[in-house]
Amino acid sequence: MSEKILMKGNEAIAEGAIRGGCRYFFGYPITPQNEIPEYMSWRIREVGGDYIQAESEVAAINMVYGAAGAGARVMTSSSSPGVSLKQEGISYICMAELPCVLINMTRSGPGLGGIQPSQGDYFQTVKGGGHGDYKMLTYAPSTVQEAVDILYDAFDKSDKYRVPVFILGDGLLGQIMEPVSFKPMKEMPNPSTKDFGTTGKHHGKERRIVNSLYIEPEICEPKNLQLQQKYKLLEQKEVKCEEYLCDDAEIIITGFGTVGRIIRTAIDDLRAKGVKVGMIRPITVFPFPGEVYKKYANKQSVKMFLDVELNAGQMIEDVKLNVEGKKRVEFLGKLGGYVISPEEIIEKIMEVIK
Amino acid sequence: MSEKILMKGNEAIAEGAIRGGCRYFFGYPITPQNEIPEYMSWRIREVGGDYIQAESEVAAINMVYGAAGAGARVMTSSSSPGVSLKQEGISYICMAELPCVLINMTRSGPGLGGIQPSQGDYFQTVKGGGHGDYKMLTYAPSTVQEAVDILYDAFDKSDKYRVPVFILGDGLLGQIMEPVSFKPMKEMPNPSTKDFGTTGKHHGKERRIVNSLYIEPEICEPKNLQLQQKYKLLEQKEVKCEEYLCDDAEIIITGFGTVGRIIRTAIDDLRAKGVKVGMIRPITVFPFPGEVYKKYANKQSVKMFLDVELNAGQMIEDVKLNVEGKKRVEFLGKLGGYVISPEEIIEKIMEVIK
Amino acid sequence: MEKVKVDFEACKGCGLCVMACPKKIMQISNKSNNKGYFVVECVDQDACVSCASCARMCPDSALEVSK
Amino acid sequence: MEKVKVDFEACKGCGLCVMACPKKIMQISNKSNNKGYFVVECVDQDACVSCASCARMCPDSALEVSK
Amino acid sequence: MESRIVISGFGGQGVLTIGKYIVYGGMNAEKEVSWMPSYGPEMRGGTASCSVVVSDRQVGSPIVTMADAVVVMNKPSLTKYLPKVKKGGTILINSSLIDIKADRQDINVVYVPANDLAAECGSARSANIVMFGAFIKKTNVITYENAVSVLKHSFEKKPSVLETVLKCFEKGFNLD
Amino acid sequence: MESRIVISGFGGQGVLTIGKYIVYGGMNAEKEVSWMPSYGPEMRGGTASCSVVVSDRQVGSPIVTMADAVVVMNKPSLTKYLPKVKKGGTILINSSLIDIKADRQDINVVYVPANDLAAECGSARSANIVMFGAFIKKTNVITYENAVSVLKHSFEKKPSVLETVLKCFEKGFNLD
Amino acid sequence: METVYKKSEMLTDATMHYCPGCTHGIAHKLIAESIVELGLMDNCIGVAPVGCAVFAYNYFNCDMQEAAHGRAPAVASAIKRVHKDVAVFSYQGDGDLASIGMAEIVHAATRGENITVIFINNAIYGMTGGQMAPTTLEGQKATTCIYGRQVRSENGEVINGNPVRVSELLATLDGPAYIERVMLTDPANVMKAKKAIKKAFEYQMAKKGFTFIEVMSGCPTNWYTSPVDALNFVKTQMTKKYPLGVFKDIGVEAK
Amino acid sequence: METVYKKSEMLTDATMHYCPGCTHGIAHKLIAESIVELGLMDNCIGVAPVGCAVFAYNYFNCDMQEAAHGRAPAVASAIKRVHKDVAVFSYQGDGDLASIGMAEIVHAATRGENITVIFINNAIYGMTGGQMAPTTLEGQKATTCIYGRQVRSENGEVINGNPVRVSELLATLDGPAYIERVMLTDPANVMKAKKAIKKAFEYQMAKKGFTFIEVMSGCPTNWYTSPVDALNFVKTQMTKKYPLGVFKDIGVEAK
Ligand SMILES: Cc1ncc(C[n+]2csc(CCOP(=O)(O)OP(=O)(O)O)c2C)c(N)n1
Ligand SMILES: Cc1ncc(C[n+]2csc(CCOP(=O)(O)OP(=O)(O)O)c2C)c(N)n1
Ligand code: SF4
Ligand code: SF4
Ligand code: SF4
Ligand code: SF4
Ligand code: SF4
Ligand code: SF4
Ligand SMILES: [Mg+2]
Ligand SMILES: [Mg+2]
Repeated sequence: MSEKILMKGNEAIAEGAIRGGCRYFFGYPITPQNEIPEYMSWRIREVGGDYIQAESEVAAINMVYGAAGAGARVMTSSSSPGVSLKQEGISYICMAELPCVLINMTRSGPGLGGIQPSQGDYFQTVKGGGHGDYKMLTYAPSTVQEAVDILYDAFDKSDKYRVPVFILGDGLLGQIMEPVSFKPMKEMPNPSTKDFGTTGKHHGKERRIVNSLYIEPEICEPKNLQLQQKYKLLEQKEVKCEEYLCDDAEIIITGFGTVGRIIRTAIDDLRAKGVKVGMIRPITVFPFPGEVYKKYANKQSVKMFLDVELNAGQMIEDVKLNVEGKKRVEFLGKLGGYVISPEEIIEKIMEVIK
Repeated sequence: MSEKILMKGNEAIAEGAIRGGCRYFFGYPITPQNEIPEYMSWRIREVGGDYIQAESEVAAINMVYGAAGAGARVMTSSSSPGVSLKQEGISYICMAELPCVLINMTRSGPGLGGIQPSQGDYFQTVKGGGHGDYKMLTYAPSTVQEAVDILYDAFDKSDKYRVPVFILGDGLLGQIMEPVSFKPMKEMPNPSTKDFGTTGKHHGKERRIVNSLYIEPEICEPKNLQLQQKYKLLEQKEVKCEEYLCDDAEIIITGFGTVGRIIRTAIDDLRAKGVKVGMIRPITVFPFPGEVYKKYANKQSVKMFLDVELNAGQMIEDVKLNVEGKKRVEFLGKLGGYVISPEEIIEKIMEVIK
Repeated sequence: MEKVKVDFEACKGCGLCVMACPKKIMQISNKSNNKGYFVVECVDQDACVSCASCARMCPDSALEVSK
Repeated sequence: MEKVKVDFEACKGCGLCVMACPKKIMQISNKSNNKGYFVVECVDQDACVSCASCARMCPDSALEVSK
Repeated sequence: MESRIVISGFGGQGVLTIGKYIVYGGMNAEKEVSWMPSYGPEMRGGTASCSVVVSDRQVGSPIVTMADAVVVMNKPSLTKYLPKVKKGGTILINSSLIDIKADRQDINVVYVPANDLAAECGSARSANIVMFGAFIKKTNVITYENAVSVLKHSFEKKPSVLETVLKCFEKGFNLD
Repeated sequence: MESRIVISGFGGQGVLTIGKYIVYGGMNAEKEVSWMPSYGPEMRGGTASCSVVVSDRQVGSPIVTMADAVVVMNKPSLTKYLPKVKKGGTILINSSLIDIKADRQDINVVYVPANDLAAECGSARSANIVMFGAFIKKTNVITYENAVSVLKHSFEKKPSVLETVLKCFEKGFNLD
Repeated sequence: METVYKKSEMLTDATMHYCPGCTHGIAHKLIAESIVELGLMDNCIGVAPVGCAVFAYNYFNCDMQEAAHGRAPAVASAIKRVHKDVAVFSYQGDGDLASIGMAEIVHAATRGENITVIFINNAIYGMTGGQMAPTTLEGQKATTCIYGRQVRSENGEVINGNPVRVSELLATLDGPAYIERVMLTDPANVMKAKKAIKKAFEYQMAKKGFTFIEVMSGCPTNWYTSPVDALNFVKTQMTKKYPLGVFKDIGVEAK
Repeated sequence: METVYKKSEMLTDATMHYCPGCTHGIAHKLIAESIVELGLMDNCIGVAPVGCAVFAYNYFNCDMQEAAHGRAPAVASAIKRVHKDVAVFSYQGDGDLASIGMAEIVHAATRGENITVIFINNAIYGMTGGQMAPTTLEGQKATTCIYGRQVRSENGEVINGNPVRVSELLATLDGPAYIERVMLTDPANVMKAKKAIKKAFEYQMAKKGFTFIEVMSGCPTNWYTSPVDALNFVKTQMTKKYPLGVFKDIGVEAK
């Protein structure tokens, strides 16, 4: 770890990706993530990679498909409306099992909505914005440093499982400046040698075909079953979750992404008032840390859960699916681009414990 | 009700929409729904409407936005990959609260996948394929007649709530030919007079603006809260659900859309063998008939639920959210374009009751 | 009588009218409006030929010209 | 020796080679292959000038021409 | 009672039409019916088939995986659908184009030289009508009268053709 | 200890930079810090502001809704942020451009004729540095030495400018 | 005294949010004035884009629809199909129209929809803060080509590629009735631009087909210039790549 | 005996799924032969479209990627950026390229990506069963214009709109190095087409920019004609709207 430097979330994330091996970036401008393509546009050429400002998000995601299929470490980023446009491409990438990193710095929706932070795209990301049964390894970082560290390893993870790594951020994560430190650049061939990537050089040996067409049920069913197997494996191996002061907690506050850091402040302040609260913060939202919730749902000391999201209630379904009615699950949401404050969480807690 | 005629699902649905007042259709070819745009291309002009073969699904959904904003009764249809491309537009339509009817004759995914029937787009439809917190009044018809009847009233419902009506079908529903009868053509002005539609004629009076931009949280939050209120209202007023032989059932089989008709056969055959099974079939999947599940989850006689879907398990989450761990919920899925047979359901039931 | 009237609150002090005026009688002043822009003023109404060049160029419709 | 060899299983009986042959010696026969297509045949190998027009037109690469 | 039927052949052989005739007959008889084509990326010359169900109760799955009766109009269809005939079921084979035999003892196998018989009636393209006739006779899914009325209704506007069509139908119906 | 700060003014007045100086100072003092700009569709000439947090613990919300200290460089910012100063907090007002008074008794109000003082130092564009100086003096979020070292570091490559900058800073710091 | 020039009644009282000297404002005025002069004030629907003009619905005093980024031609086409005798126009920037919305503009044009499209070419993504647009000139700087747009490297590899000339491209199609490129650099050119826009609406009302006016504009903010210098850049630099002129005009008689 | 013509080794043994007489097969051969003749067999990646050629990856004997409908130019551009010295081509139909994929083809072209695009214009959506394509001729029947494509009604309202001439449209851009329209109607034209395709690959390898060959083809199945009649239609009718020719050629020297 080197010295800490002050950097905007978007730029730090871009640099983290570069350190982690990202060599191709295809993007299209949209607030609040513009600093990622802007940074990439000059930075990626310094490390021997290439950048295209795509004509649209649709083109961008299909360029990702092309470059990932060609064996490269590739990334794109966007924000809500742009990510909606990428859904077809994402579904293709998942079926073709191409590794890549995708970022959504979520803004408030629906529609053109606003450009302030929001978490309204949780469902889109983890349930399936695109068509068909697919999943992505999805991280929801809470701080810039966490995001940078996730990006650093994201390409390795993505290559390992041949699954896109999705970063579910928001405008806050993208726009905040915080001190951050970077690990050294990973060494790797460019394009990295992958055993499925098209190179044009395989004549004589087996040809490489990148494809998502499985026209007959005879082949489409086994392909789908194999994907499902892989997602099961992710559930076994890749769950990441922060538990904070849960041991003696009577109330578990839960939330993902940047809301986590706000919950943490609220918890510290509540603890100072003697209220026994703790936090579960899924770092991966797929695979969802269901077991952690189950554990506390079964625990005598836990009286209830409070789920806090910058949306109308999305992750709460995954929480409830794991709490299974064993404990009350309350919701505190914030819509339209407002970021919830620790005070609001504290107020809600004081209200529910009455 | 007139005499029954034999018609392909897709064509019957198109005719049903016309009878219900559809006057504009914007589509793009994709199997297995091509007969809808093909039928509309000549039929809609007969009733004084208009048709554009859009350059893409993206254009098609934005044409729907335009025509719906202009006060017309308008529809589009597509299948999975095409529907993924429409997600941005759908999110816009929901935020702008424009009435319209959208159809997905789902095929197997992800990616280009196959063109055989599938239910892999349940999540996309009811949780949020597009960005932000929105919902659509979503019907999953089981037979062509049911689809036609839903279409007949779809525009009225859509106008009433200013919410898109979404028809979640599949290749089976689109391609099957069944006898069907039509109600008479609804009379209405074209474009129908709506109090929000742009007409160009409002100078002097208040201008009409169709918009989904709510840039400041100060306005974006109340807008979102209003949408959420509307969705609550839908949950109160518009749930539709079929219950079949549930009264004394020990096992409740559940599924949506065309799977429902297959479950029904299985149930009849199981009953013939003396197995006490019943069916809950949500006709609206949003609003989801959660109360119906709750009722049977609380019922002593019910031992378990079996959820059957042509996907890897999607509606089952909504089932579980309502059963809340009170009863076992088993899953029987079928992937890749195969349609499940009554025999497979029977077999599964015999296996679980052992 | 003013041939050129400036709507001070509408003016953003961009200077396009200054450039456009053939008589060189439009100038950015030291006065700032509520939004903080230094607004334009016509320094010689008499010299104005009412050609409306200034007004035509004004993106913010801040100018009204009479003759 | 055959100048024009037809791969019967590859031929779909489309007739493009028939149209293309300057010598008019290609003809759709009564023989159908496994896929049910009535395949083409060269009715006069001797007349063939090995111009390969037939083969160039064949979408299914069903023809091989020698000289 | 439910009859689950598959009809299969080359595109252009009129197999989908046979299915529709059966369905119309079913409707005439006030049965529940469904007709479901196979749809796929097959281009011209590929195989076409449809599943037909005629039933006393609402049709559940319109897709026939195990059939009470199968009609095959070409060789690839025989290979594909022979194993899908239920024990005790019936297969009708267009022996004009299919030169192999059905290797199953547990079902009724009927060979119909449909193309030849149609040609005899002066309409080589009506092999499917011959097959329809044979099918009605062998399966009784719909009655003779019902089938004839379906044909009459279908060719209402082409009385000139109707005569030949009925001739073909009779040929098939009166097979051996 | 946590200081939650808002700095606001026209785009171009250097308000985001004041925020960054504070943050750098916080980092020098090994505090946890965050800097968050307001971002919106405002075009040039619109209002710009940033939220800054300097804290002993990890920064939770970087968005400051109620501030310990607020710096306002223009009139619209005063109107907007005056109600958002916590009781007992501090507001620093650029009185060169803001001709109204802050109507609150429960907070410390400091008027800084920042543009005028900067002009006195020969650098009309450095009003923000004057403000930074005044801010340090009035809030103690970071020490004087720390602030000076931040400025020295920031202008490392422009020694000619640094002198004036430090002069402006001192002017602000030594206000009344 | 007689009023020679005043704000058009087709514009609302709202203060525009555009930067000082941004020619979006001038373009708005020309559209507004044309509509008034053609008596279309009570017979007009506008479509706003995503771009700096995203709030255009606040400024035009008629019914308006805000379209998704790039899709205004699709939205406008559909509106026109519903209200066949109403003047329908879309107003779009170069990112909106020439990048993400390229398919929609080409297809509305080739279909020959009876709509008028006003295309604001300012060679930049204004609203998102100055990224390279499809029309950014070679050598011009933007936040995603900070060293200036470079088409290809010395050894022939693509870097940023070439800018697009939209008017020329659309002029190859049969659907358009009238296509002209104008600029807003001085009063004379502003008046020419006005004439072009007005003519486009006239053709539209005569159902001659698709009409398209490319308006070269400045973006002082993201070009980092003064408003006056921005217009000089348009006049001296942009016209080199994007010459003024009529690219298609099927004439008044043609249908 | 010496072999004059045989199946190209660049094609796999797989039987093509195309209908009898469909010229997709001929186009495949020409690409395959060109690649072999230029010695690119071991240096080549193809991109298949969504359309009847969706299975093209089964036929070309090289690495292949199957692209989403219309997006092949984006996919190919990205592949080329990764493998800068490999020949990259996309193969696309008129629905794929000229309808849904219009933005992607225009932008790959204007960027000047060093790729070769083979554009099969058969004036129809083949794979989905014969819907109107952007290139369907006026008067030509399709399942979504069953009375024949009608551009406008008598009173000037748009019905189906005009067809697009893609080669002419792309030729207005600076990125393309070479654009030619050919047809596969007879042996002589097939040989011309081959020459054009080969030249396109040559330009690509010389990094001259974007290369594009429009290949006019028949769709006997959805035109409801015999294969021979289909080619006659191409020759006599399609060429009226889509004349053969070179629309751009920057020459061998240019970079
Ligand atoms: C789908 C989508 N992608 C991206 C954006 C972000 N965005 C907003 S405006 C804009 C471009 C603006 O440029 P232009 O069209 O040239 O208009 P200008 O601001 O220059 O007038 C972009 C990319 C968006 N809102 N939606
Ligand atoms: C997003 C999407 N939309 C639509 C389709 C359906 N589709 C498959 S092929 C095709 C068009 C084929 O036409 P063309 O590109 O002309 O190729 P051809 O079959 O004529 O060779 C379409 C619309 C699809 N697969 N994906
Ligand atoms: S009207 Fe003409 S002369 Fe008068 S101020 Fe304006 S530009 Fe100058
Ligand atoms: S052009 Fe308008 S806004 Fe600009 S300085 Fe003149 S009056 Fe003010
Ligand atoms: S090679 Fe020439 S002459 Fe011989 S069969 Fe073929 S086309 Fe005819
Ligand atoms: S062209 Fe080829 S496929 Fe067609 S008939 Fe001749 S050999 Fe057979
Ligand atoms: S950013 Fe540019 S285009 Fe947008 S309003 Fe400002 S000057 Fe005009
Ligand atoms: S449908 Fe048309 S384009 Fe497709 S394979 Fe058949 S003939 Fe060729
Ligand atoms: Mg622009
Ligand atoms: Mg085609």
